Amino acid sequence: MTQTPHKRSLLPWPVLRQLADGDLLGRGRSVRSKRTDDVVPRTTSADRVAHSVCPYCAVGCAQKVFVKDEKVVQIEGNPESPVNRGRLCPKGSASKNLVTSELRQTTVRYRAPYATEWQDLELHTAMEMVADRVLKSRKDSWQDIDEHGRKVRRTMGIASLGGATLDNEENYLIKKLFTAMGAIQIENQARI
Amino acid sequence: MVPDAEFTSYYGRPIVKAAPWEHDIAYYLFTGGVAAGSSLLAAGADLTGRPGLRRVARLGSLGGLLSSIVFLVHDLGKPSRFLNMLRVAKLTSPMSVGTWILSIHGPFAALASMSELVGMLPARWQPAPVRLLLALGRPAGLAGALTAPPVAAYTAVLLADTATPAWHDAYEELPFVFCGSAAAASGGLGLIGAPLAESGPARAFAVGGALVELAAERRMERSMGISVETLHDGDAGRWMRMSLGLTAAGAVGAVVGRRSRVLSALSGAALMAGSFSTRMGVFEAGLASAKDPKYTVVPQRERLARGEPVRHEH
Amino acid sequence: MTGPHSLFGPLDPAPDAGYVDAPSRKGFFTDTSVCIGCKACEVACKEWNDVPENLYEMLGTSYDNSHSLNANQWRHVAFIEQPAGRSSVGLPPSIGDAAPSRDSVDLGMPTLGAAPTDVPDDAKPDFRWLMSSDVCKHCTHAACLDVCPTGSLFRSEFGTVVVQDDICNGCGYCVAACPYGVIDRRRGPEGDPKVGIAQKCTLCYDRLTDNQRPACAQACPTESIQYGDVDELRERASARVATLHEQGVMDARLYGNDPDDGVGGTGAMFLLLDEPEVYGLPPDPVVTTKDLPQMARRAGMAAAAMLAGAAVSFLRRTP
Amino acid sequence: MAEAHPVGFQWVMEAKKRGARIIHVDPRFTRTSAVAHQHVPIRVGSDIAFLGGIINHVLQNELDFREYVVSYTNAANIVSDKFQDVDDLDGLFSGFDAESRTYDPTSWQFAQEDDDEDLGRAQADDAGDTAEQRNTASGMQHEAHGMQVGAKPPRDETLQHPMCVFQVLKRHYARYTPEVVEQICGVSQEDFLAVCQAWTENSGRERTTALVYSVGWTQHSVGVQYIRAGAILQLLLGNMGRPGGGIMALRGHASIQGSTDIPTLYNILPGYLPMPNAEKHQTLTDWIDSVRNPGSKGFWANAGAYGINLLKAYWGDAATAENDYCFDYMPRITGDHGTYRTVLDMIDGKVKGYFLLGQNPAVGSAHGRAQRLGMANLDWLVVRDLFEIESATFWKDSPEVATGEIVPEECRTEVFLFPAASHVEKEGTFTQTQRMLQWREKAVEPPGDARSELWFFYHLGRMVRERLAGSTDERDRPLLDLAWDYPLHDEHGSEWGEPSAEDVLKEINGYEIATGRPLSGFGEMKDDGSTLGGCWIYAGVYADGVNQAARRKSRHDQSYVAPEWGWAWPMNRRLLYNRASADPEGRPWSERKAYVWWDEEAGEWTGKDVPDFEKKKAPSYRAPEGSDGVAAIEGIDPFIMQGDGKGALYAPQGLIDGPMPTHYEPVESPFRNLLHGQQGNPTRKEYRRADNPMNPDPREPGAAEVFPYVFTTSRLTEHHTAGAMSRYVEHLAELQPEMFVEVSPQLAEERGLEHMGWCHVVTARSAVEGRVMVTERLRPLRVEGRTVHQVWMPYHWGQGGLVSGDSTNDLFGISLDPNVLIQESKVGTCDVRPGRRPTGPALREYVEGYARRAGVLGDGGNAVVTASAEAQQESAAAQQGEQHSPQQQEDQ
Repeated sequence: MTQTPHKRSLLPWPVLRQLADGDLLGRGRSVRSKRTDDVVPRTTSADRVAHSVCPYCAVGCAQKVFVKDEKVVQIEGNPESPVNRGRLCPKGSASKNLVTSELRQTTVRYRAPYATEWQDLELHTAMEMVADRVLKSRKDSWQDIDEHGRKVRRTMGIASLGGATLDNEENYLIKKLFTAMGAIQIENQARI
Repeated sequence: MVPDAEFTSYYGRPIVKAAPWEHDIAYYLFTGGVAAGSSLLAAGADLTGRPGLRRVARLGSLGGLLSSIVFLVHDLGKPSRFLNMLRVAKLTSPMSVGTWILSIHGPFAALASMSELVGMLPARWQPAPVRLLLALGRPAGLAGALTAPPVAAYTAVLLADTATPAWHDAYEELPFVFCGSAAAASGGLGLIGAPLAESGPARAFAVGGALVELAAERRMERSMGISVETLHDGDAGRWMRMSLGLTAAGAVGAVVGRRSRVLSALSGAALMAGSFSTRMGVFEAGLASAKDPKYTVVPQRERLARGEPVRHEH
Repeated sequence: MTGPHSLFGPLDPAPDAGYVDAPSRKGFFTDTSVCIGCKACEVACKEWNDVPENLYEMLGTSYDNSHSLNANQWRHVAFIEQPAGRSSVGLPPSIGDAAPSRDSVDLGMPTLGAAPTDVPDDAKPDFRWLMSSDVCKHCTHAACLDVCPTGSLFRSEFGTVVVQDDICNGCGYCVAACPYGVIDRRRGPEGDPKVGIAQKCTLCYDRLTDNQRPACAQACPTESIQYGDVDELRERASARVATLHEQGVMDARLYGNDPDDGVGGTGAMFLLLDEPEVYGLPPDPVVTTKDLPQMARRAGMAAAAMLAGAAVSFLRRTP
Repeated sequence: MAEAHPVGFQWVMEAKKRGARIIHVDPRFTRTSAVAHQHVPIRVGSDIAFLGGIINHVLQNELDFREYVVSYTNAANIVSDKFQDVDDLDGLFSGFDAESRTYDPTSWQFAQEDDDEDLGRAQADDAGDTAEQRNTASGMQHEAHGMQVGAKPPRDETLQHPMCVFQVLKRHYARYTPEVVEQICGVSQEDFLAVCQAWTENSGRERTTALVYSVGWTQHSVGVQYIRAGAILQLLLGNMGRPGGGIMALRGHASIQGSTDIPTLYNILPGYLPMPNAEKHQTLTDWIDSVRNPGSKGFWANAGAYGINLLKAYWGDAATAENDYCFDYMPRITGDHGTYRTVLDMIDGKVKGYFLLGQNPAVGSAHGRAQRLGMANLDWLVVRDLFEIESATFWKDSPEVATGEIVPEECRTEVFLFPAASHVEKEGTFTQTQRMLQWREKAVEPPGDARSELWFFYHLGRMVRERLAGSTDERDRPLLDLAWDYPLHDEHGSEWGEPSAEDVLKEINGYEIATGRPLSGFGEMKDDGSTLGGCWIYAGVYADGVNQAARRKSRHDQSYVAPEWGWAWPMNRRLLYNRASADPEGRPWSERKAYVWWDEEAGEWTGKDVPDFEKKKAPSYRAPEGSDGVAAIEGIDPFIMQGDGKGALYAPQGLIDGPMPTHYEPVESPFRNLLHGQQGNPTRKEYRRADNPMNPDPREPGAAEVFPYVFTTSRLTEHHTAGAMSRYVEHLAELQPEMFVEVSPQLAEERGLEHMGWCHVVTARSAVEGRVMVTERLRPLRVEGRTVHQVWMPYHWGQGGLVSGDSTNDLFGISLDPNVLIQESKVGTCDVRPGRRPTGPALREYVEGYARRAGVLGDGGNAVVTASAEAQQESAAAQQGEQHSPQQQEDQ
């Protein structure tokens, strides 16, 4: 901080500083606490800034994500962006709240058939289970030809929905894998 | 009565905020007044040789002070930071000024009261330091008395120096109402506690205070503008009517019953209750006036309509 | 340094509060004629300042579910649905008459389309939906600051008024002092470290120390909230109101931009399209401490009278 | 726009400050209306009548930008004299087959030179079988594919020929007079003419007008035609391909454009290549030719390279010329496999497993009850989301649990809820609504077990491939031969690392296989297997080995076009078809509107943007006789993806419901179609079943009493779509904490609704409740001589989150636009009643009572083809031969 208009007096008691600092009414300079004098915005004290894009609508507002101690401490618009000029709507402005929300799921939850409650599942176990189910459903519902005898080599037993909130790279892998798998009922928000 | 004025608001929501204070503050207005008035009476009694009156006044002063501190601290959002009040001395803040006044008055008044308490102990329990305390009783009491009136008066500024319509609108007269009320209450206490033979000054102080209070309150009501409605309506109205009745009755009783210990004590109690009612009434009226945007908008709008907005004149 | 205008009148507040070589005064100009009521300011403020939830309650007051400025709401967007033909303010009539009429060609404000010819007249409201983002005014003469007994509220070098969370003891005096009803003591949620102390807009004091814009102004999509030097903002506000008047928007008016007004002008000024009280703002606010000298005089008189009264009580006769 | 895209709206406010006039047409007065110059309240679902009225105004008063229209649109093309318009056929175009409810568009085609029989056949082939086109949502392909038309159809540039497009169009819209607009839309003639005047006066050489729509426009049974109507108007006024003009779709998800370009959609592959169809695409050549449209102009001529590059990207070394680049590995579609068909199949027990990837259909999709009942009848469901959304908890707390239709103890669906990484916890690109890709850096690690979709699908693929290793089953070859070796960041341990999104982007961009050199554009794609690229339109995003999407040159340091911020497809062109910003000679139409122009000296196109045209092709270039593809694009053909290089005022192919937009009433409407006997879109996609009843036709007796009101829905600024990203976020949830229903004071009076009291809205599908918001922002309109009340609701709530409420989308049935299979979920008929809706099983009884009274219980609802019998016959007579297509799945 280069500014010095509030250069701290050495006097320990604000009442004395009121007299010494030309702030007889105790309004400003003399009544500041040390914490006030030392304040640094989180955007300045952040360890790093990641360039990002707002996850809500498709306007594509550029965001700056400030990180301190591996935690997101602030998300705000990037003023350099020709799209949003640093501005964000209420949703974009709530991005930090979104990603740091305590309501976020952080473990896999599993509901067994006919169960009335969730149970926890280890991530890799869950992945194994899903892989097993994908292969079984694919096998059980495989069609080499359709009812008119045309070659279709597909499964109608597996469907997927969603993608408009995801990255292009993710959509690319999703479509690639499902296509290779023979799953065709792959859809996303563009259809609604 | 001012007729109902037409005005616009944002969904009827208040503009200014009511002070976030509990009734503690109204109690404090009362106990602070009792403490201040008692301190004056105690010094007078001490100087004029009225030990009975002095004792009750000094105890009243101590009791008033201690309960004031309890009420004040209790009402803070962060009571643990009570001492931050002494961090600065702000002339623009009646609360800061009041704190400093209390900080000066309090030790003297407390010293005098301690001296009184100690004096009540048997002599053999009075070692040398205690005797020193006894000796300090009078000078401390005098210092306490000299600093007492500001304690009674500043609370009026404390309320008036806000955007709360009924309080701010009353700023000219409220100090007189409060000082009169303090005199009435402390005098009332003297009437209750002091022997008939010694209670003359307390009676005079009480009756004088009551008269000042009643007169100033009338004047205040005439000068306030429409926010005076809040002194007449609702809880505040009930308190103010009680205040009028009790104070007037107490004053009359104090005069009429000056030869009766019982009547005097009853009158004293009525005066104290009247003073308490005044404080409650003024307090409640302020809150009510803040909660209704009418009392903020209409006077300001009328000013503008008259072409007399508040502007700094060069 | 303290001076003749320290309690009332035009003033540059930072030097008055003891700052030497203070930076130019900073503030907001909120142009409600371009506000779209998106509430980005409310959210951006909460995100930056860790302001907790306010209330989860639909209020039925158009799209305003934030109620008011308070300890948990440092920006508040007002929504007013208004058939413009309906004069909003009784006084003075001359202002009410300036409400837009359908005859003006281009008001810059919408008219709800003319109804088909066979719909009765009363079904053709001439409608306005006003929105305005309210905030602490950062008054030149700030009552909250003046009455604060701990020095928690202070005038920053930028001329703004800021609460020091580490100092405030929650006396609540500032709450009653503010002529705009801005500052408030935080009541909840339970466990929040700032419950019990006074809270309000700081004009993002911390951001200002590193030349960053306040969070709300940074977020505002339509430049309804503009941040900058108060002197420059006052000029900009005047120019904007002149432009709107040229365009026939005769309702446009400035609020808080006059250094001679009851609070010495505000650091956060507004361009409004109706009377201030329509938005929940006081029409002619005055800093309460303007009357403080007189209050002190009156209190002094009362105290003196009390002292005298006590003396007189003892004078009459001795036992 | 101010409601749902406030930050985009800053540019509208900027324009307003500079003098632009803002007109907002919307059923309700919104935050956009509040700052617009003019708000035009309109009856929901009548937009084509409104736009048609403006088109009529332009044509009748000759207000079109004639030079632009003649040169750059197909106005001069001559339409086949077999074509009959809706006015002759009671609302049908010629060629209607009442049985399949589709058209044979042969009669819609442009006239042919007598000797061009090949073209005639090709056109008919491509045009034919619109039933199949409907089932494959081919409108979305044609969006980019262009048409099978002759490169040089007969033209009359005087625009006087009675069958030239201009005259056909003029006749088509002649009935859309201001009086008719007033009657259908409820818009006063005064308001309407003010819009006409503002739009036309602000268009031409010196000025341009922009048309902005939010994608609620697409959620109509004639949604595509809404946008077509806008396109026709903007072409007539010369507003396409020019700065400040155009049609701007405000899309609603961060990368919904990207997920269409690189689709997770059943009917297309990356770059809008069609998903192979079992009938039409037996071979690689069939598939490529169906895109290439041999004989047509334009860049689709190189579809072979695009397709083969995709196949190489999918199957790598295994894809060779000898095996047709593994084209046979592609599964084939055979009809409608859209999300609504799939959900109904779930109810019918045909689907085993379902993935939900950041989408919450229990709240966000039409007919929420069907969505939830479908999910309750799966073997397994994988939900990947940030929060515990309604689609993950349907088995325990959905409305159907309350009604007893889903009993947790009897519901067999196995549910996996995987925590997903947020946008700051993974790297990758979003494509925003103007086709611009922007790279996001990873800021922090995702919390706990949260992972990206990249991680999930990479490892799912890896595990599936590992399980199948050694399989000799032919069906497993596509998985085993899949190019699936992406480098991993190893923060999760070597086996479970996060794939590098940048490497995936490199594959999407494409590269030279031998050298690994990234392609600089799709022009470098080869059809000989020497290059690969996963999405041809994205080729160039990794040009020079640089992640172009990650460019962030400050806007202060470049022109307003900002070409060095991110990267836009195709080829970083920011404004599509920008050749049209110059006149036929290549000069800017005006200095004010200069954007891209021909630099005679340099012999190339230049300007503020990357020219959307071959850089060295002079305006004077004329195609040699017999040329096709890129060579056939002439110097005056700005619309380089169209088969004739011209903007389509008239679309002879590619649209299932007609070559020109015509007003049809919504599927559910209290009004009869004023213009024709044909009430609604006759070709709309319907799923007639007992669980999908539509409210009755207004002709039905009693219909008006049971469901007398019109309702519509949209977003609130404070919430996001189905609420998963806002109802769980405290700073947003508190801003709009409760579901509410906006009604006019008049309707409140009529139905006894109290402001802030409860009310409920009923359709044949469900009843939902909310708080009553009485507001003058909604007002009754006068339509066809009577008053219509419109009701508005936001659709963000469900039972989960910090704030909960009923889901508005439960009210809608499933009825789709035939071109793109998007549901009509912006308009329906309803009843509104004071008080809360019944709960528990009583809710179903209550709703069924309504359906019964309306006469739609059990049979699915109203009649679709209502044109007169004679008109149907006459229209059918224009059919050319019998189109054969196998029975579609929908008919099973």
